[in-house]
Amino acid sequence: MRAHEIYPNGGPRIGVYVCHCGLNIAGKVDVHEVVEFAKTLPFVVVAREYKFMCSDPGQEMIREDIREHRLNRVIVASCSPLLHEATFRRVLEQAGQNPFFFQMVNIREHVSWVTEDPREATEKAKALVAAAVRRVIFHEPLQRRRVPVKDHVLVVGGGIAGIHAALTLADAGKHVYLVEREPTIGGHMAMFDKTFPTLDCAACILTPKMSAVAAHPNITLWTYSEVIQVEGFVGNFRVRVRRKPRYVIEELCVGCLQCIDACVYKDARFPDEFNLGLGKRKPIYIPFPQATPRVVLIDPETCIWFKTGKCKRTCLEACERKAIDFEQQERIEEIEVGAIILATGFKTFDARRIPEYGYGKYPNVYTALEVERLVNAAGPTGGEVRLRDGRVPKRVGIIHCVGSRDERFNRYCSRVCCMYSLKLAHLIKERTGAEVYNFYIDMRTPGKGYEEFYDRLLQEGVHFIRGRVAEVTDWAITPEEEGKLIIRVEDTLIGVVRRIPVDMVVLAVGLEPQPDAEEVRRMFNISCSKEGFFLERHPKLAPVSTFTDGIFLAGACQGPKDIPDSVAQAGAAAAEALALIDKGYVELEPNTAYIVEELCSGCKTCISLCPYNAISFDEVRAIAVINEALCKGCGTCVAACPSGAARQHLFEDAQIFQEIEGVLAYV
Amino acid sequence: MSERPMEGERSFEPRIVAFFCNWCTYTAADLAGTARMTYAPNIRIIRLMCSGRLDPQFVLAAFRHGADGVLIGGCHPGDCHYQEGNYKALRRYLLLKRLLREMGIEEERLRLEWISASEGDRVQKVANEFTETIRRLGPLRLAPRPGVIRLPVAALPEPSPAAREGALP
Amino acid sequence: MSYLYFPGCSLKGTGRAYEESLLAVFRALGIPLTELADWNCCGATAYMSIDEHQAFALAARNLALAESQGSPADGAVQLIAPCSACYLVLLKAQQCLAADIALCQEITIALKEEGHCYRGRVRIRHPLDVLVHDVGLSEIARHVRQPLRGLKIACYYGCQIVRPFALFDRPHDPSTMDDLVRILGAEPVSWPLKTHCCGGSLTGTIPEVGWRLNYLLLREAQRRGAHLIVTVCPLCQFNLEAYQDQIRQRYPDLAPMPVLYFTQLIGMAMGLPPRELGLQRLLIPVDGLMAALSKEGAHARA
Amino acid sequence: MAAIERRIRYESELDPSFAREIIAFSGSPSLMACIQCGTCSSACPLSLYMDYTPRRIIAMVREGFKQEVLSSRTIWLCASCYACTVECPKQIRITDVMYALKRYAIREGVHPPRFPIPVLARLFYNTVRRRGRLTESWTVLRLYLQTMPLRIPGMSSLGWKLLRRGRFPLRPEGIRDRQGLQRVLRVVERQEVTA
Repeated sequence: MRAHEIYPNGGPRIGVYVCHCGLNIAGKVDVHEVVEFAKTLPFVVVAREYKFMCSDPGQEMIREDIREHRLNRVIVASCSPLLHEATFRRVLEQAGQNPFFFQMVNIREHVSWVTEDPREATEKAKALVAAAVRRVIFHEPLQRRRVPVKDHVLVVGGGIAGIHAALTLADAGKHVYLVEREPTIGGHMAMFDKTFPTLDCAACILTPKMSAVAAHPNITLWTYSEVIQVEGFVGNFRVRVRRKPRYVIEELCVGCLQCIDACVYKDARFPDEFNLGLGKRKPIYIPFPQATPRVVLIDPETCIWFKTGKCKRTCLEACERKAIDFEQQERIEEIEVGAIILATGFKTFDARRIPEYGYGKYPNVYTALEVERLVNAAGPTGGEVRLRDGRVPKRVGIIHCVGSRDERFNRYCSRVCCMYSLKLAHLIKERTGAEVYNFYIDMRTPGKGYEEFYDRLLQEGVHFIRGRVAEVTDWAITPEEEGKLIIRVEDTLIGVVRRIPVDMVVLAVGLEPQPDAEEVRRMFNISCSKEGFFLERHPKLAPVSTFTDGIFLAGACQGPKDIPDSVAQAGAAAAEALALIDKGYVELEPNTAYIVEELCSGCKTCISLCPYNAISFDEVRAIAVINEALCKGCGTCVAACPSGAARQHLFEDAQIFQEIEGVLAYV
Repeated sequence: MSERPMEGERSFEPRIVAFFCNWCTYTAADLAGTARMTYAPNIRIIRLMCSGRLDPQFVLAAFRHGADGVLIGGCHPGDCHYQEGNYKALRRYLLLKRLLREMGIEEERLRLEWISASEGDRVQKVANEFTETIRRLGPLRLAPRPGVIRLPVAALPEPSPAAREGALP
Repeated sequence: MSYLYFPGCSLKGTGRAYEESLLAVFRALGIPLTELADWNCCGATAYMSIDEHQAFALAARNLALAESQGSPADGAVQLIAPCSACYLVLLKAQQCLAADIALCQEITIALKEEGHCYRGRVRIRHPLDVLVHDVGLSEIARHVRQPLRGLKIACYYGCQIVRPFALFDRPHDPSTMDDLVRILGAEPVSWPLKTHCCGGSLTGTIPEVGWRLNYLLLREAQRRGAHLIVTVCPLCQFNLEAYQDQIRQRYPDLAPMPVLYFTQLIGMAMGLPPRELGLQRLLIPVDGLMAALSKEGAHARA
Repeated sequence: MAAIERRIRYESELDPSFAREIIAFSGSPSLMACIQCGTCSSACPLSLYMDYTPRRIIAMVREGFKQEVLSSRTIWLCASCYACTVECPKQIRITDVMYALKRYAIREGVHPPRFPIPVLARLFYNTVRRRGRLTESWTVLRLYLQTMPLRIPGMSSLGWKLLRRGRFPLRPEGIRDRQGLQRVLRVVERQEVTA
């Protein structure tokens, strides 16, 4: 049988379009030569080049050719299909063609950008085009599957990013589940006193949003809870959430805090997590006064009843609403959502990893986060900057880039440290009148009003010494250094080494991925970048999407970010989620597997291989049957089928064999 | 159109077919491009949705049609987008190695690598290393290789039922 | 396990007491130590300043000798280098040869001239590492006859045994010697200069510079209440001990501070005869301290 | 008052290939990644005596200030304690860069005359090449004679004390197979020249 006999409209008529991508491709690949080569390939009716194929005129050119030359197959050789495959498939659709008669050739990411020699790059491009021509001949018309989406959204993480995303979606009328691991939402921002560069009070701008979350009819807030399982796919995720027992019935507690007063421990004596151990709490406690929900919890690690079973349990009597429940068990909730936003935040760099800075060795070396609590009016010292021995520091050194811009720890710049160091310098100087020294490598203040804030600090007389500190020591050489911490640094702008004695050292620790980012990533089936932050689909064009459809990112879980950027990204993630669920359905790539019934021998090999239980066995006909609604298109069954009965749309054996021959026939 | 020169005419340039999974390794190769990490031009990447789609026949076909080496790239164990397709790929890879040995093909000509979406540098490293390995092994001498494109139009396999049913526009 | 021993030039000169005490302690612990026959200079600092590859060849010759003379344990010959400079250079050469194939070939060709061959099967060890990790603190504790109770000691590691190539202790805040000193009954003082540099050969070339560095080290040890400083390197010991008169002329607040090798200290605690430990070679004697100690010991026994 | 000097540098006075040479010589390509943070200088126990801090040396190497770098005291003051190498956030092997600069300066003969450190290096080198080992006593004596003869009286009492305690043996040390070692070193030398 000849090709034109198989194909009713006279056999394949292929158009090949090679993109210059400005100079991105044309700067390396001889595009003209590739086009001329394409013209020699079988079934190719037209071959053209253009500066930007993805632009309107480029698309129009293809549409016109389809009409004029009755093309029924199109190949575009340009960038990665992950970027523009959808664009060009749409072009075919617009010209009245089935969009799957299309094949994209990646001659930018896989050729021009990675090949040294222009000659070799051109040859490689030709080989890939040849392969695509062979492949596309065997393409078939396919229909996209439409699947309805659940219109609920899960937001994981209740920091400022998660809060903002949840509120945005809830205001748009969508139901949101907000899951937070800690007993309260608020995240890192709740720990801050002021925010840069405006010196807004963090609590003043955050707590209204926290209460709004608690009060919103469209938000189900689950604090002290963790996502433990995620199944399904875009539009139809099934999620299990573990709600840890707080031993207080949330619905009954009104936050009067009388139980805390009544606790048999008269004094707070356990290190308080929210204040990073700088303050103390009782076994029954609330993390901080504006905690949301305003519900107490009991820490079984420190509560006498849990430890010994012997306690008067005065808290029980103190609670008029009988909200305390020592028998409370953890609960597993199951929800179905159409989209998921991850806003799991960051952790700060562990300063102990740089022993030369003396954190954990010298009591007057603090991390910046600890100092945030010290300067916070609601913090353990009531906002007074006092050292552990009660003294007010007269000289303070702030060391930038702790754990950042360092090949041994994190190579990246943490972006927020310069600005928060300026803020802390200002607050410390304001509260204590101390001489404050900033030790920086480069000042990074790109942001609205940031440079102006730096200027203000310069004028306030804060010292800025350009140099990375090698060591903090208590080794005094001169009398004025006695009893102080000495910071040894090269003042690089002057070119001399200086020793600067201070009373207090603040380490501007960088931002790192959460310690369990790797497990979270696996649970949600997304990727991490090298440094361990969640990976966005495209750094510029899809900055809040992931490679898994329906899962979006917001805030510092994607990379170090300040509050304005986190909020902006949270808004963007909410909009993406909204766009997805508001449509009511998603279209899935038609790359499912199917069984050619007459070939199936009923060996059942495929059935056990399918991770989604999409294949069942028809006992009557003794053949395998694939439920295309459940199939996700991995093709594992296809590769395993001994009789060739299992096949996969878009990745047919014939297509791939042609591609293999194509890349090899022309080298 | 340039015909592949006879071996010995100029230094041997290995021909390598790479099967990369859509979610990890193919994306990593895109990242290598975005980061302009140049590597040996000998690698020809074919995209599959999952390394689990890799039919052992693909590898054999590649060798039959003139590949000197075949590279398989998938997600790291535990990271498969489809849960465990990569484990299936691993099994088939091990089987293939034995098969190749039986056929007198050096088993180093087949390589499996786990490369995650963020490991662009690993694509570069593996591509270069593998090209060097194959260069050292020299050309794979099997049946005569096709030089120019000879599309076997007369022998086009039957299209799938969908195409036959006249769904074509 | 048996060990080969690479003394290095200093242990045959100013550091003779280091060699004597090291051999005495190992003998007393029953660990065989064989001196590497026909060893040559390790190729240290000064040589490396003139010609790096020749320095590597010098180091590699010693490693090749070790391979042919030693009996391997766990696949490698154990070679002890007590001098920090030798330890560092041998390690550096080993790591550079392993990392740089061209260099390795060059050195292999050169060594063939003398009929030697280095195959990379030597493990270079510092005696502090061997004593703490191979022999073990409990085994050493078993041999302590005369605990050094009441003695406060500044443990001085110097620079080259902890960085950048060594792996047996933390480069910023090493603790193996402190642990060892504690086992001997003495008290290590907490001081921040454990790994600060003594100036190396600068005491000989630009004396004022070297003297100031050593003054700062000695003064800080003194201020932290140390009775003596213990070192692991012949050059450190010499710098800290030999120039104290000169230093005092410039910085009069410095009291005499004895500086011992850690092996001498172990020997003292094990009750070995002072002459076997080379204590008579010290410029600042420890007789007074010893007397006080033995009185204390007698006290304890009574 | 010090003489007034012109401080401007014209491009023609710089050596654009210097950085490349030093990278090859020291095997530390990360030299180019220096962000001029100054950690090396502040970690260095000797930077307080240096005319240029180590950080500035790196900057000057990178920009081709060959004359200034090779004639600076800094490279000779480096005691090879490796503090900078361990601390450098860009993992530049600064100690090896200093070694490379010393070797370069000695090869070009541009180090300060009668400066004791290169003299010691040369004495050390010659002795080891000839005998395979170093005899500390003779090396120190020669060094003082050549560079600091006036200091000998001040040091004589120390020398005497060391002699009496057997720590200054005057019997020269050496290995048995000196010819063999010299052959080895000559082969290395030849290979380096051809390379």
